[in-house]
Amino acid sequence: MLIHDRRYRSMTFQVIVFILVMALAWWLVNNTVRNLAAMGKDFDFGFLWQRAGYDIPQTPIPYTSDDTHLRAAFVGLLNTLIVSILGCIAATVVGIIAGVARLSNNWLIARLMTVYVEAFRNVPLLLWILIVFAIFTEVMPPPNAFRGDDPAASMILFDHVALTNRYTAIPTLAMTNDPGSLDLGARITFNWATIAFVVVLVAGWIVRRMIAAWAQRVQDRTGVRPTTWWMSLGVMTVPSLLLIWYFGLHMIPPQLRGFNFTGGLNVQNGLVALWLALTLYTGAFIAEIVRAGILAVSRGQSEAAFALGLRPGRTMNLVILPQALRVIIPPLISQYLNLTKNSSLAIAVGYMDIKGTLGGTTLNQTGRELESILLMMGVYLVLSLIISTGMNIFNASVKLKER
Amino acid sequence: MSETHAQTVPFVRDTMLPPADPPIKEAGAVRWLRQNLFSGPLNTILTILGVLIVWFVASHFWDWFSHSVWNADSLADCRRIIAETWGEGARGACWAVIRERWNQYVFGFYPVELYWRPTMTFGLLFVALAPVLFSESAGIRRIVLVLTTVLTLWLMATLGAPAAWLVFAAVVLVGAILISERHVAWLLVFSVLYPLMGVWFLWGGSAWGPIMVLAGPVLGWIAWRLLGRVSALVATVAALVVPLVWWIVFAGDASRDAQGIVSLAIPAVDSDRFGGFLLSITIGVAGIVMSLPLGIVLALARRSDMFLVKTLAVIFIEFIRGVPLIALLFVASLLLNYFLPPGTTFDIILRVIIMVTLFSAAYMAEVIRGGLAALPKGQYEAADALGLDYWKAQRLIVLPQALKISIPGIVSTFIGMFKDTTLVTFVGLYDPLKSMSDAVRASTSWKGIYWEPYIFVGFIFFLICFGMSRYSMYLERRLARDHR
Amino acid sequence: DTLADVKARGELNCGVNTGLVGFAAPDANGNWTGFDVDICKAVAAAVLGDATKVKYVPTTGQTRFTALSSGEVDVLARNSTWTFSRDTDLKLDFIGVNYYDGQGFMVNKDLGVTSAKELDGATVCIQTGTTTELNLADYFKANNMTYTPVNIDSNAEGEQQYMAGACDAYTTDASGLAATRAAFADPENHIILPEIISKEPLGPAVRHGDSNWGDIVRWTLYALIAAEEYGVTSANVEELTTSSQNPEVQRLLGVTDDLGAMIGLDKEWAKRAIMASGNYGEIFAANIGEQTPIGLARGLNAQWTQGGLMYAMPFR
Amino acid sequence: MSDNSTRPIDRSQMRVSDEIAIDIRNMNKWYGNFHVLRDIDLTVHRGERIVIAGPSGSGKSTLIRCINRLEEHQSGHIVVDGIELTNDIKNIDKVRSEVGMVFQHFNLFPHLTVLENCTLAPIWVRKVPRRQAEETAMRFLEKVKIPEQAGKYPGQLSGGQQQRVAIARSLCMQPRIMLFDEPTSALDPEMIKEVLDTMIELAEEGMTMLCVTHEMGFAQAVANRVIFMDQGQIVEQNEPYEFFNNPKSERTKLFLSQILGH
Amino acid sequence: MSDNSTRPIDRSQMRVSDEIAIDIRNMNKWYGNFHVLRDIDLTVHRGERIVIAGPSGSGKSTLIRCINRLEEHQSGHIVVDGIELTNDIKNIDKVRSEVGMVFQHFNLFPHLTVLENCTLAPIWVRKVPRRQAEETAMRFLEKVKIPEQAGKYPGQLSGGQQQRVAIARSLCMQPRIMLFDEPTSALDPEMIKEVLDTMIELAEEGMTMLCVTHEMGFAQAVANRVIFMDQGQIVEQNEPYEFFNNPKSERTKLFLSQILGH
Ligand SMILES: Nc1ncnc2c1ncn2[C@@H]1O[C@H](COP(=O)(O)OP(=O)(O)OP(=O)(O)O)[C@@H](O)[C@H]1O
Ligand SMILES: Nc1ncnc2c1ncn2[C@@H]1O[C@H](COP(=O)(O)OP(=O)(O)OP(=O)(O)O)[C@@H](O)[C@H]1O
Ligand SMILES: [Mg+2]
Ligand SMILES: [Mg+2]
Repeated sequence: MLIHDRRYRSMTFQVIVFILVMALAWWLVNNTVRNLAAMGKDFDFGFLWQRAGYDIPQTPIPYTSDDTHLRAAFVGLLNTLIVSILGCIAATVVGIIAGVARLSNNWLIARLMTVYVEAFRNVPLLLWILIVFAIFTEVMPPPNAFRGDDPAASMILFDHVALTNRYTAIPTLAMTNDPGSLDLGARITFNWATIAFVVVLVAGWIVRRMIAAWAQRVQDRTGVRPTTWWMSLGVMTVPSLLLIWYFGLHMIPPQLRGFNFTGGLNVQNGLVALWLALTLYTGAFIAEIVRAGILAVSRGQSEAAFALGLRPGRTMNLVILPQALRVIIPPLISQYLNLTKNSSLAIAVGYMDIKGTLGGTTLNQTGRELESILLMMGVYLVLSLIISTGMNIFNASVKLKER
Repeated sequence: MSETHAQTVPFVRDTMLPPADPPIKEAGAVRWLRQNLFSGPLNTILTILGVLIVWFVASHFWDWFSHSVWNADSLADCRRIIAETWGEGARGACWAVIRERWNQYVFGFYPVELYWRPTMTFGLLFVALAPVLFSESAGIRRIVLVLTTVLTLWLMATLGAPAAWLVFAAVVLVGAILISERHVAWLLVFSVLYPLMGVWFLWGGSAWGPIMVLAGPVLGWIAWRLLGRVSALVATVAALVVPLVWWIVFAGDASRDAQGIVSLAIPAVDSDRFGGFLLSITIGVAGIVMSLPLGIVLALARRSDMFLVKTLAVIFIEFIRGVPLIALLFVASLLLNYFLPPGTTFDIILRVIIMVTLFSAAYMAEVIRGGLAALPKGQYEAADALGLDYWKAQRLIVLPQALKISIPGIVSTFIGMFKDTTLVTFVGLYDPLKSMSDAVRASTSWKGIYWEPYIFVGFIFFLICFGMSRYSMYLERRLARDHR
Repeated sequence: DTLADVKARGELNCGVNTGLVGFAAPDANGNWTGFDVDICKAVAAAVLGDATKVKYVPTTGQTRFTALSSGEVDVLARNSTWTFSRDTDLKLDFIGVNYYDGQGFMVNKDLGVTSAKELDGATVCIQTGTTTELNLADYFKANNMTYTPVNIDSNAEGEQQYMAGACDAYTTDASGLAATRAAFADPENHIILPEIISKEPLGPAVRHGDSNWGDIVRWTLYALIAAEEYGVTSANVEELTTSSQNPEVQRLLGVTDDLGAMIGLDKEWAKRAIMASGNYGEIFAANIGEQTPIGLARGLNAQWTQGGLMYAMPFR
Repeated sequence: MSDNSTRPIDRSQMRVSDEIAIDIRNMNKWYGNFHVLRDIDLTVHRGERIVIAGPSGSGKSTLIRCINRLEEHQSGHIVVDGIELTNDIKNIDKVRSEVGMVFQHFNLFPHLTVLENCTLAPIWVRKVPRRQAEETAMRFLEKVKIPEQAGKYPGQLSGGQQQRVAIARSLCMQPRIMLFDEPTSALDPEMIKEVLDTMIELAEEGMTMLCVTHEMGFAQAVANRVIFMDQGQIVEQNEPYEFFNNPKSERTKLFLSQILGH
Repeated sequence: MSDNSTRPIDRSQMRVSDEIAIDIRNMNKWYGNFHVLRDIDLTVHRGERIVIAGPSGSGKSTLIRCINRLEEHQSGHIVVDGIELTNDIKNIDKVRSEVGMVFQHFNLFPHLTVLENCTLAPIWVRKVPRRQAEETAMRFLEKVKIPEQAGKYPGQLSGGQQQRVAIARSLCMQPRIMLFDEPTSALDPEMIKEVLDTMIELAEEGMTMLCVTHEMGFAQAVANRVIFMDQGQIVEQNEPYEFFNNPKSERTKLFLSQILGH
């Protein structure tokens, strides 16, 4: 009998599994088709090209209620990406600070950080989002409190930023020498100045790398590493400063007109609250990862480095960090993944991310739940796959060689 | 230039020195302060900063906190009392809302006269967990079980449980204490039966339903035993098919008929009456109980050397882990009905539990995979060499060890899942955090109350999750210590 | 066949709002009350003979139509606006209107606004997933004004935001505004602007394709409306069954003619529906009328004989 | 104890100069309230090879870790190569670059190749050009007989090889004094010999060595002084032959009977 | 190498029958492209005690792991107790229940008591009633001289005791052939003897044994054949006295000089 032969046994088993899975898939699809037929619906993504009809408060690209659902979904995706990326950056900073502070030999700071980490790790994220949001709506003054000769509230940072219970009004940037915009079609434009800045920064970064490589070569040759920090600082900042001067870049502070602040950029509180809550929540997890990563590098490593005469700073850079990062990065990335997925809780604070647009209002207005939700899950899946592929590549490249 | 040179002064100590006390600045509070708070300029600055932060937080909340009101009928009432007691403009917390709505936060809309049922179910949960979680230390197990027994019985009595049920609970709990002293493993039988019992206690209705569900695996086992002589393959297939056929074709009628003959029913409670922490805990526990076996299967599949099985497991796990839970909840509430045969609709709580189960199973699989990977290869080889087949080796050798290693990970998965149960608010269920608080605030008397419900719910979540995480850390240390 | 299903189940699954005071909300014990809830009760009474045999399924703006089309609920009585696309594309059947509403705005008096036309640049709170979102966009566009929407998820959330001043105006159906305002500690400080920017006929809906079931729900609703027209109340329905000489009333209450049989019910279906929570007027008065904290006037929802739009088709 | 027969050393070749390499006077150390090292007095001359023995917890490791300031002492003086160890960072740096240390668990840097392990400190501390550092490193790797492993990572080597790399790494800093803290106790018996051989070679070249070890064969063959510690104190010191065959103190006798017993 | 004096065995007592227990013909095995076992031919008669020696990596472990199919061979034939090892699972199961195996690292099941370790396979594979299995287990635990440890967990035993439990565990399946893969090499010297004694006792009872070991004392005392492997081939086989005192091949000589050298 085939089943008794080692070679065919697993084949047989796999064929059975395959048939079962296929049957299950067929069953699901068949049910869906029959259900759709019974409800008189079809499976059609055509609705994406219909007029959306609703407004979105915060749109990184131009959008009006006359645009299509597809564009609304795209705006939602961009909003998801914005809060995720900002969140990942801030959470990393918070997490590293908190993680290192937890290891600090300062008793008070270590305890405070422990309280922070435990408080955020053991309470649902949704609660933190709601609480942060509540702090903004309940504690911050409404815009009209800034009105009048003796206002109840005043702007901070030299009248450049106003914290209100609706949004944080921050200045926008304007140019006296506007170079115009690059039009990508579909009303997506990039200002040439922005492009110029990106190019200059990237170039500056490359030059910085080149300087570092040169310093390395000099060190290899002579043993002495030239001081380069001022060069690096120069190439990173001077060209940008020149560009600022050339374009006449300046800030336009927000001003209270009518009901609201205008002129500046009003960052919706939903975004700020979501971002803050995600940052603090994920930061607490990252703090633990960082702590574990540093602890994972045994004390013997730093002792060995000290015994060789390396100073603590060098020891950190050359010995501890390269090893700790290997331990830290994989779980760190999966925290990034979690943060991105958790950003879908935007729904609780009315921030229109992809869940709010495609999976929310669009779904509701068109009644295309099957299409909308499948599409939305697809988008999240692609995001996760991109992130985790990055992680795998990284892991493979830094894996310690073992016997 | 000397081999036995002059420097080698032979030296022998005749009297041993007694230990001396360290120099004064190396001891006591001074040393502690110097080392822990002021060991350098940076640390001194940090300390001052820390003190400032603590001061800032405390000074802002102390007023509000110290002006708490526990007895009031409405928010307006609260405000009046605060104004009267601490003067006009004083701010204060109005915990009266919790006091008034406590039952709702805990039990949702569960019938008041049946509150004892969830209480008992929750108490028995600890009995079911005892052989799994508290098997490490008899002392802890004893404390947990005795505490559970006392609390459960006392609460049941206060909540007006019928005498018969009080006796039942007492017998089970005390029995568990006695059994666990000698043979903890025997309690596993209870752990296996508990899910069905729990379902019956919570939802009520006829006991025949759960019994008939249970009959499935029993029949499967009988079929397996009977056919085992004929052919292992046929027996295995039968063991899988018989329960399925039983459940799909016969179980429903059988339970109805049995109910007709011998009525074994307690008052039924509908799903829509579940809310608050009762809902969270029900979803959480159900999710974990069902995701564990599924997670095990997925983990084994992912480690299998059969390409197809492995691929399917990877696809499933990565898919689930790639989408937010909230999307899966929307699948539960919006799409699941599309995927099932036309006309089948079932309870939204059940659908949510299914999705939560799938979700945590994917995470669970990764945790268990870690446990499996941690087992030395020699264990597999020894099992092979003794002639155990794959499934016996897994069941007797591999899984018991791997699961034990994975307990801390499983507990963290559970904590994550328990926190995530708050998301069910988005599909219209009354979770304690948002829906319940919104419901409370929708009533005229508590309109406008904001912080107190959140702080209360957050505090309860913190207690539960923090307790669990500490326990799992304790386990982790313990396992690391006597990992033999 | 929904009727058979409901009878077999012995329970009516009724989709309602998760919590909108006056229309549908659970109290501290989980008992549902409200204007929409009473429709459910009436249908249950008509079909099953027991107004308590209802399972209330709380639905959010997002989940409500799916709950209906997937068969999770038999009737959706959740202040949903009857629109073309919902009736056609979403494959729902609205069986009538139990409340004629329109979208309005509420603002704080201090704002000094007296007309919606002055809301240019304002921040407006809206509930996501409702027609209000679309109406709002259309209205501001038509009037060449701009606004910032604040999307909120539930009514409670919206009130909170509005009260905290996170939005200048709160927009929803006028009935909802009234209900919300009524619950404020200081209702006099808030005004509902005169503009009604849309028609919002709210009504129960059933699945497309089961006309018989649609008829049952539709005529239950009409029975309630007609009962008010003819003065049949929950108090006098028994008495009128024996004493009423009005042939229309007699047919309605099943004294003469067996109308019930035509929709698969018994003779007394309408009588039971009326007895469940009273006629339309009673339901209105008990849940959202002037005597309740919500305090809505009948307005458009008065009987046609009183100059309103409530007009039951003849029972004949 | 492994009973590897160690090659007898030609002691006549090995000079001990009068110059003082390490001078410890009246040194005390506490961990919290626990008095680990009590009134230690020890003078080591250049070229001496000292073995420190004693029961576990007697403070051997702590003593040699104090010498390159991996631990801080609380009273008394430690002078290494004429530099007193105080809180002055410059002094500590100077001392550390004069003193090499080999640990029980090797503590190689797993993310760097063997060669990089060896060149790291010369490049960053001594500011030696890379080429030159690599040449030196290869020389020392040859000396410890594993030049062919230069490109591998520590994880790919056997324990004995790793320990030899650790010795080479220390030597690359060209220290004048070497400290060994039980360099062979984490090794399998076959590997002990290769490490001891390396150490013997070092001794023959006249390196000043302090070695905590229980390899009594090594002690007899190489050391010119054996120090026995107990309870944080130096209980006995003597030249090896005398120490092993004619111990004076009761404790020493007891200890020797235990470790040589089987 | 530990030089525990092993009790001389009374060879006259031990019969070697003509019946063939294991017959390996022309067997080859590859790991990927690496040819581990080359053309192995080996016939073992019932009652034979064979010691396999050879340098590390020569394929000794692989060879005996092929015999109970922990590894698959790619060409040639292995017949154990008349059953040819093919891909047929039934055959493999039969062979495994005839052949016991003891590993270098014991591989006891740490979550089961000693007694449970011993009864597991009889109960689940042989379907022996628990009572009976426990009796058998106690008998074998007595034989390996640790009946009093039956209730303990493996983690609570010393290495030597663990290895004896491992032997008892194998014996409980009442195998007709026992395979040992360096059963003493992970043990401290004091414990080696107790394990070897157990094995000698087994040999005296006439068990067919294949044993990979470097314990040459054991080989000389017990084996009736020593097989020397190198580079995947059987280089030499002979009876012990001849093998040790009069090796034929150069490799064997080199090998013997190394392991007996120090
Ligand atoms: N960081 C520390 N804090 C507190 N006590 C310590 C610390 N390090 C070591 N000790 C204690 O100091 C004593 C001496 O330790 P040390 O490591 O020097 O002993 P040792 O002689 O090297 O022992 P072994 O042979 O086991 O390595 C021991 O009792 C040890 O427990
Ligand atoms: N799973 C495997 N995959 C690839 N090569 C392997 C594998 N197992 C063993 N080898 C290689 O096969 C050769 C023989 O290994 P084996 O373990 O049989 O040697 P051995 O004679 O038992 O050595 P030792 O005395 O070190 O145990 C070795 O070169 C080894 O590296
Ligand atoms: Mg030590
Ligand atoms: Mg081997």
